[in-house]
Amino acid sequence: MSDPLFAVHGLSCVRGDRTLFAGLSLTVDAGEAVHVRGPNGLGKTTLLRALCGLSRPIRGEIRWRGERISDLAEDFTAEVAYVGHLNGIQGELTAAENLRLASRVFTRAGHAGQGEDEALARVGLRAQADRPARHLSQGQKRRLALARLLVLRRPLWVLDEPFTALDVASVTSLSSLIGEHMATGGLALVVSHQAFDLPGIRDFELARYCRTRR
Amino acid sequence: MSDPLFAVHGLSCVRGDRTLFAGLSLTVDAGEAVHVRGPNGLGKTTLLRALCGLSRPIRGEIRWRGERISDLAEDFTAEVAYVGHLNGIQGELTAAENLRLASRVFTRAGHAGQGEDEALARVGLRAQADRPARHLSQGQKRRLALARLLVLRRPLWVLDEPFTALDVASVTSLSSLIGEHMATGGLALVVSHQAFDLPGIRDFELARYCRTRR
Amino acid sequence: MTGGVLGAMRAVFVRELLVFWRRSTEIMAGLVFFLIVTTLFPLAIGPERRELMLVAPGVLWVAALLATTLSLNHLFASDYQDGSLEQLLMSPYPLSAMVLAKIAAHWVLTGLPLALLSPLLAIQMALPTKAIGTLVGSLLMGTPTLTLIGAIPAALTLGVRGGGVLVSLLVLPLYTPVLIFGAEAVAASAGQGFASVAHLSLLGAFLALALSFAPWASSAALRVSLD
Amino acid sequence: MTGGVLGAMRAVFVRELLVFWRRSTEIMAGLVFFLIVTTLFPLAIGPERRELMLVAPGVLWVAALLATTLSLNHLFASDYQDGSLEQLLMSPYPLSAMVLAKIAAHWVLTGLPLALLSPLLAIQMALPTKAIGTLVGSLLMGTPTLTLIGAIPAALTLGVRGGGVLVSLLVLPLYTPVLIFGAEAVAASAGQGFASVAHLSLLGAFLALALSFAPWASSAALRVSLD
Amino acid sequence: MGKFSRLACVTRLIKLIHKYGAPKRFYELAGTLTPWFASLTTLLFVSGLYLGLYWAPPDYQQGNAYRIMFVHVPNAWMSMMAYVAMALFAATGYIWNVRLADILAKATAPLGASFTLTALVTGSLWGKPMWGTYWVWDARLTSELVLFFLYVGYMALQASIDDPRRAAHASAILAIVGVVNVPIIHYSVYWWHTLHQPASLTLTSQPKIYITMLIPLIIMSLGFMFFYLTMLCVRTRSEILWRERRTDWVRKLVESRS
Ligand code: HEM
Ligand SMILES: Nc1ncnc2c1ncn2[C@@H]1O[C@H](COP(=O)(O)OP(=O)(O)OP(=O)(O)O)[C@@H](O)[C@H]1O
Ligand SMILES: Nc1ncnc2c1ncn2[C@@H]1O[C@H](COP(=O)(O)OP(=O)(O)OP(=O)(O)O)[C@@H](O)[C@H]1O
Ligand SMILES: [Mg+2]
Ligand SMILES: [Mg+2]
Repeated sequence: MSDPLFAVHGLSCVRGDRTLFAGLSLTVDAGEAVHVRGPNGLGKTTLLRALCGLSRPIRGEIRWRGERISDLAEDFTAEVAYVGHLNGIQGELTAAENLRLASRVFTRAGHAGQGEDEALARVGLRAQADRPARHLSQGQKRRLALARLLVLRRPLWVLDEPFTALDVASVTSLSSLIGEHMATGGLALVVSHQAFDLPGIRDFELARYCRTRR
Repeated sequence: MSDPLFAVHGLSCVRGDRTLFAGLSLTVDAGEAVHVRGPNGLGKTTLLRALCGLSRPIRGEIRWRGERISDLAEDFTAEVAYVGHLNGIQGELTAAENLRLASRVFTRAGHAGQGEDEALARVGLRAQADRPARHLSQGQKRRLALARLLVLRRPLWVLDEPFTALDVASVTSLSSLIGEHMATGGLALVVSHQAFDLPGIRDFELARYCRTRR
Repeated sequence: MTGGVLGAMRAVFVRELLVFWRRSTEIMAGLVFFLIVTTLFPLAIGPERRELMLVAPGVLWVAALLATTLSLNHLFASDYQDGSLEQLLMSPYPLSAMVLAKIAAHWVLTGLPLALLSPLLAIQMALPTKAIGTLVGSLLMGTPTLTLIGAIPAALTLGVRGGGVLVSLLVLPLYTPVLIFGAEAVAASAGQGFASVAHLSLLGAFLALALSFAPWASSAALRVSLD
Repeated sequence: MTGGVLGAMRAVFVRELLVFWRRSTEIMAGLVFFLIVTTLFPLAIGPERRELMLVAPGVLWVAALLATTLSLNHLFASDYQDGSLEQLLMSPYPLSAMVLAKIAAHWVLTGLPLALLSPLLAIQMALPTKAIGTLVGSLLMGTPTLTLIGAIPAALTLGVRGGGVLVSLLVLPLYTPVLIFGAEAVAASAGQGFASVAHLSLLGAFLALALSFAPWASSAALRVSLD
Repeated sequence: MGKFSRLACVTRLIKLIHKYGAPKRFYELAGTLTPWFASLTTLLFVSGLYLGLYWAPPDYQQGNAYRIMFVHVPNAWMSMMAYVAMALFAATGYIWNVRLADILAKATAPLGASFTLTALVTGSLWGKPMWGTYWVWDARLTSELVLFFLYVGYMALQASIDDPRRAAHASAILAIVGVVNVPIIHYSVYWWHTLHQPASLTLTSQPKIYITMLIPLIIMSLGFMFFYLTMLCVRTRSEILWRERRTDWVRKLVESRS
């Protein structure tokens, strides 16, 4: 059996002086998605940020294609797309410009995904393409952040509460987007309190690795 | 039949050069709650802000206990509690301090609601009472914003996507909080894309008053 | 009811002090800036006492004015971003009273320490001792005026593209009279020692004027910005 | 692969220019500030040509330095708040290259126009014509150094309480040598007309030094701040 | 008069404003007025310049240099009057939500700024022969410069807010606050002893200037006033067209033209 694409072993994270979780292990392989669950304040955001290399865990190792992500450095981040609590949108640029520049800055030659028009249409923002992002409503901003996933075409998606502020139709359409991503061999880590319908997603209870009270 | 407590008549709102909705009418009486619904970018947030006097609509009138809210001025805001997309929390203060100061600044003599300890316990933040709000997780911050509702004891609650970032248990507990508020004669206007369970809440489709495309 | 307003104003005032205190370094924004500017000048001009003395009143007042302008950005901006400002608009008391409390707290944390610290810098800038009293007096009367007036553009430019600079642009014309009379007062008492009273009383008149309309105008501005 | 880095750097550079451009007034943050400071001085000091001339090199250089310090806050802060910075950390190219592109764009929009505008203000401040060339030259070499060095504290203080002041506090000691040699160069060529070359070449050496370590240090600082 | 009837009066006034303040009506009204204003302006300028430059004798002290007065003084007056007009328009728009008033205020700003700039430039040109310097930091000069900055600030604020209603309201507050500067400009020469001339024309006393200089000055002043009205009509009309570009009447207008 070959190594899993993404493997986490013995991970511990600390915030302030409290250990949020310890000894966490998790493997995700091509075409798999994991739904990380747990009540507010358990450490889900902290976990995701550690997994995509934004913060350094105090213990444990994270491997991508068998190599440590700290060794891979940019070669790892080139394969991850992260959508966090913050949208990472420039209010001054229009929706289309936001995507265009993201694809320039964040894709290596030959790795570009869909064009920005296609991506905007997919998340239902075609009419808003030329409006400054700061004028978009909360839900429209969130959709724009998610459109980046389509433009970048990265194998590993790390999504922190992606359904926030989305209306019912958009929740369904995002679920099916993740489904398509899995079908083409992508990996996804999703944190969400909101129920969503995605066949084949695996639940992961973070609480199992948390010893202390919140 | 006496006048309804809160009555909106012929309301129109404009953003940029687009009319979001026009001729909107709505009445809410003591003990009633309304769930304002509509897809992203329809104008729900704009509506709520107009209803609690934060923005001046270009046409229409809003009456509270039979009088225009623009005439009532502070006598109206003294009876409204608004929780918007932003939490309105000072990251530098602890959770308890945030509530204590809110109750000082925002309540007229003799109108105070619950003490801050009680309110924090109710939203499950007792353990975080003395932690700076900036260290709270996304969901914990949202709960703190909602705890303000308990501290202030205002008859009209205006809630813009209050369930954002809340875990499953908190969603239930907030719904029952709104239920209790209704039972004691309170009014509530709620915008939410997320389903929640609250007997007796009335649906209000904003789309009926929107003519233009988004 | 009046007691209510005063109580709420006190609460806002205390809250501001507390928040600023927690953002410990930010308290001193203006102060540090003031220090830096007045320290840089001798460095850049060279240490000749006579030259320094000539420009000292001007430099000290310009530095105070710049420090106030800079700290204006903190007056409403962070409250605007985290949503506290919309909550303040929902207060059961007149917004202008709440704004006045905020301005007062802001001045206590920026203008007041600056005025109190100024004698030290005056000595460093070789200002004659007899002018130091006038310097402190003019700053004590001038800086609250600056904060009061500055609150209006600060409120107007919330959420506006490039608010930061716009504030400087809008505030400059409103500040010039205060600057001129403040610096004149100090220069006058560094020279002959009289005439500074007339300038100081004009500063007092400006303060009274600003107190009477600035809270009102800036609360109107806040309502527009949050519309 | 290298072409990729350069392409991405160009994209970051263009994006920065574009974003700044949209925040139209913010571009001029430093510029307007520079203008204001140099306009305020004659107002406060009084219009005598001789006095103005004496302090002109110092005032102009201090104003340039302050303008750069102020605009440092915009270098990373708004990207940090809206989450763009964490996205930049997820770029497939070395972070230091991206940071260098950001710094370059920032300088083009703040330092460069300031240097180009300075002759106008020099005339207003009654600086001798023969010193104007040196002024522009010293600013063209000095301001990029200031931006490069300033990026480090700007990155370190992200999300830190009262970051704004801390930056000024941390940056001042780093800036003093540049300030002293810059102002000296101008003063020297306003006086005898020689000796300014030595000062200018020192400024060049500072720039080379800053270019070699600042991008690396500030990207390390960014990683720490976003941990 | 009781509170009630006064209230009724105000209400009637507001209704009147709203009726004639409809942008479409004003567009038509301004359209008919513009040619009249324009020809009056030309007439006044031509006769004023003729009288000022040829008919009026040279000053016994200043020779011919004083003739710059016929441009300087009207522009200085207009710079202040335009500011007051702008503030009044802005206040009307802000308090009663009258869109036309917002547009009038916005259209006045660049006109006022150019009057101010002209007064500053002609003043400094005049200052060279009179005071031996182009510029001093005198109270009147400084306050006039402040007026210029106020106009610039007003326009910058308008330009940086893209919601037209918010832009109008925000800049209205600035305009109203800035009105304080106008009396300061006027009285500065009395309050502080300065280089600048005190008023030579007052309503209450005999004019302190020769009738031969007074007549062209008055004619030129009227000329600049009608120039302002002409330009105001033109600017307002184009702003109305832009703001109402999506409405039916503008569409029809454009179709009928092309
Ligand atoms: C840059 C320089 C100058 C500026 C900014 C300036 C500004 C003004 C202003 C604002 C007014 C209108 C005052 C009012 O109506 O209350 C005015 C009027 C006048 N100015 Fe100037 N001025 C300048 C230079 C001069 C010079 C050099 C002279 C000639 C000695 C002069 C002569 C006058 C006269 C005669 C009036 C009419 C006074 C009256 O009847 O009110 N000005 N100027
Ligand atoms: N500097 C700090 N000191 C102490 N505790 C901290 C600090 N920063 C964060 N925490 C705590 O760490 C915990 C984990 O936060 P995190 O944001 O990862 O939670 P989460 O699972 O994503 O919650 P949510 O569902 O609400 O988003 C929270 O309980 C928070 O209070
Ligand atoms: N200045 C502006 N110019 C043009 N359009 C604007 C402006 N500001 C907001 N809008 C638009 O107004 C609409 C209403 O926004 P609002 O925030 O009220 O929507 P919402 O119903 O709350 O949406 P969501 O469910 O996503 O929160 C959006 O479509 C937005 O794009
Ligand atoms: Mg989280
Ligand atoms: Mg909304």
